[in-house]
Amino acid sequence: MTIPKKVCLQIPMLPDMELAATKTAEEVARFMQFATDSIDEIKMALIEGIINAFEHSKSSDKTVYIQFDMQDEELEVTIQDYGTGFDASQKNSIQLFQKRGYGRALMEALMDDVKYFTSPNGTKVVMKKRRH
Amino acid sequence: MTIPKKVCLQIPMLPDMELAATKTAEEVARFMQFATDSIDEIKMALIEGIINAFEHSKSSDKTVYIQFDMQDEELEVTIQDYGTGFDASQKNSIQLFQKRGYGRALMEALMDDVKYFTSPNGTKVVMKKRRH
Amino acid sequence: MSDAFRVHSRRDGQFAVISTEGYINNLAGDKIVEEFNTFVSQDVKHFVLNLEKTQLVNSIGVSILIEVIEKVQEIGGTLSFCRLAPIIAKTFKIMGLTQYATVFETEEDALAAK
Amino acid sequence: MSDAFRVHSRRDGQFAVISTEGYINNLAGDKIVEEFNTFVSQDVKHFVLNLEKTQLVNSIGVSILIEVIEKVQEIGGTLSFCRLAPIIAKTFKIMGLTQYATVFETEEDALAAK
Ligand SMILES: Nc1ncnc2c1ncn2[C@@H]1O[C@H](COP(=O)(O)OP(=O)(O)O)[C@@H](O)[C@H]1O
Ligand SMILES: Nc1ncnc2c1ncn2[C@@H]1O[C@H](COP(=O)(O)OP(=O)(O)O)[C@@H](O)[C@H]1O
Repeated sequence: MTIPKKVCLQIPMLPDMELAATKTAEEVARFMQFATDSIDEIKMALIEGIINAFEHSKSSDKTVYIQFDMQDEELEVTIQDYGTGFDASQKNSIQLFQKRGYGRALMEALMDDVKYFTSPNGTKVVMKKRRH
Repeated sequence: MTIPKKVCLQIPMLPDMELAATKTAEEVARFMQFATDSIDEIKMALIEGIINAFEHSKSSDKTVYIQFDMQDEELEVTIQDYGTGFDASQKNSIQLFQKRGYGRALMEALMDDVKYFTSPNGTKVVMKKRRH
Repeated sequence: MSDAFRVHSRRDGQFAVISTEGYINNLAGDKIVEEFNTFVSQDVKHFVLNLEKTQLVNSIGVSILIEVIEKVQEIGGTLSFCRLAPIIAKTFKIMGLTQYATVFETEEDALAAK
Repeated sequence: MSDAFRVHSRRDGQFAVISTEGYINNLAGDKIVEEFNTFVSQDVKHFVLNLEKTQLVNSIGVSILIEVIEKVQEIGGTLSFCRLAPIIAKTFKIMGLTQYATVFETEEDALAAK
């Protein structure tokens, strides 16, 4: 069997646990020889995906499941919760001085591709970043 | 449901992936307010447990499964592989100038408790470190 | 967690300089607001936020900074940022902060501006 | 990974000072041996290993250092360590290295020893 180029991480919904995930992301992205700026963008997008699950998912297992797939030219980051889901088709565009609702826009701006898979059984965000 | 104080990490058996795990360990131990020296001891013991699985387990899924259980007064670290196991009762004592065989002795010296559960279906090391 | 947040501040002429250290999340954002409010109650209107020692932010923390910018505008003051890590500068740009707050390279530059 | 390993070295009188940077695993251990062998072929017998920029090691890397100590003893030389992080000092002690190699606080101390 070939070696699966995949790192999985499960974190509890506790304050600042998203920082543990950014450390893992950093090591994985460095392993893939991403540039520093790209690594920081991945970390920021990851934070947003995770705090959305923390804040909005209402999951009963209080856990976020993160997966890093190291592909040849890109890193795929999956953030999964088993919460209640939401209507992902309703997207904000950023308004001046809006109070909240920047998370998804940030993820989309910082990553090369962001897809939502959400149902009443939970939400999965799949984000990709190319190494360039 | 209460929040599970548990972080799980799966890493592929690739060179230096143990460093990704030390980063996670560091965040978890810091979250639990361990002292710096204790954090470093946990990281070193973790490295030894992981490279043993890398080197010796002959696991076919080429993956190491790590769990951090944040208990009130101690951190429990579990390192699991689904390899071929070994006879854990045969323990080295450290000889002068021996070439290899320091891993288990190091884990035992650096952690407060180390237990092996090993069978032909794999090996699980459960290590505990008290916060003091 | 690793980045236990801290905030320091000082007066410099008409300015209050607020410097952060660590991850800016919601709690950190609230601490910045507290610091800001103390200066406002002392009639300070011009603010410099030095983020040199902050490597990471989240959008909740930054949205609190947006509220600070709003308040500054209400009192007819100014707020500028300095020493932004590239990812933070990019985040501020995406979130629109740079339309209402000037970003300077250094604290000196920010204090020299009128 | 994050800690891409590097090794630097220089002659200082009768000593060769080998300085490491990054995680000492098996590959890093081999690089140290290479460096060491080059000096031995130049008849150097006294070595100082400065580990100031190494935060982490593993037992495979350290067991390669044990081989280096053995070779030094064979040629009637000395090897000492300096600038050990507490966890590395502890690891060396557990693995018995400190019985055959002196540990100094600083490089200067190591070089001053006879
Ligand atoms: N994992 C999730 N589970 C449930 N709802 C979510 C999740 N992620 C995002 N949402 C929904 O999408 C909305 C927009 O998210 P976002 O753009 O990140 O802004 P904000 O989190 O500031 O509201 C959230 O308010 C929430 O209703
Ligand atoms: N996860 C594991 N799977 C299979 N065998 C193991 C595992 N961990 C340890 N062992 C066995 O225990 C022995 C002693 O391990 P250790 O003390 O770490 O020394 P070393 O790894 O240098 O041989 C190994 O040589 C190996 O045979």
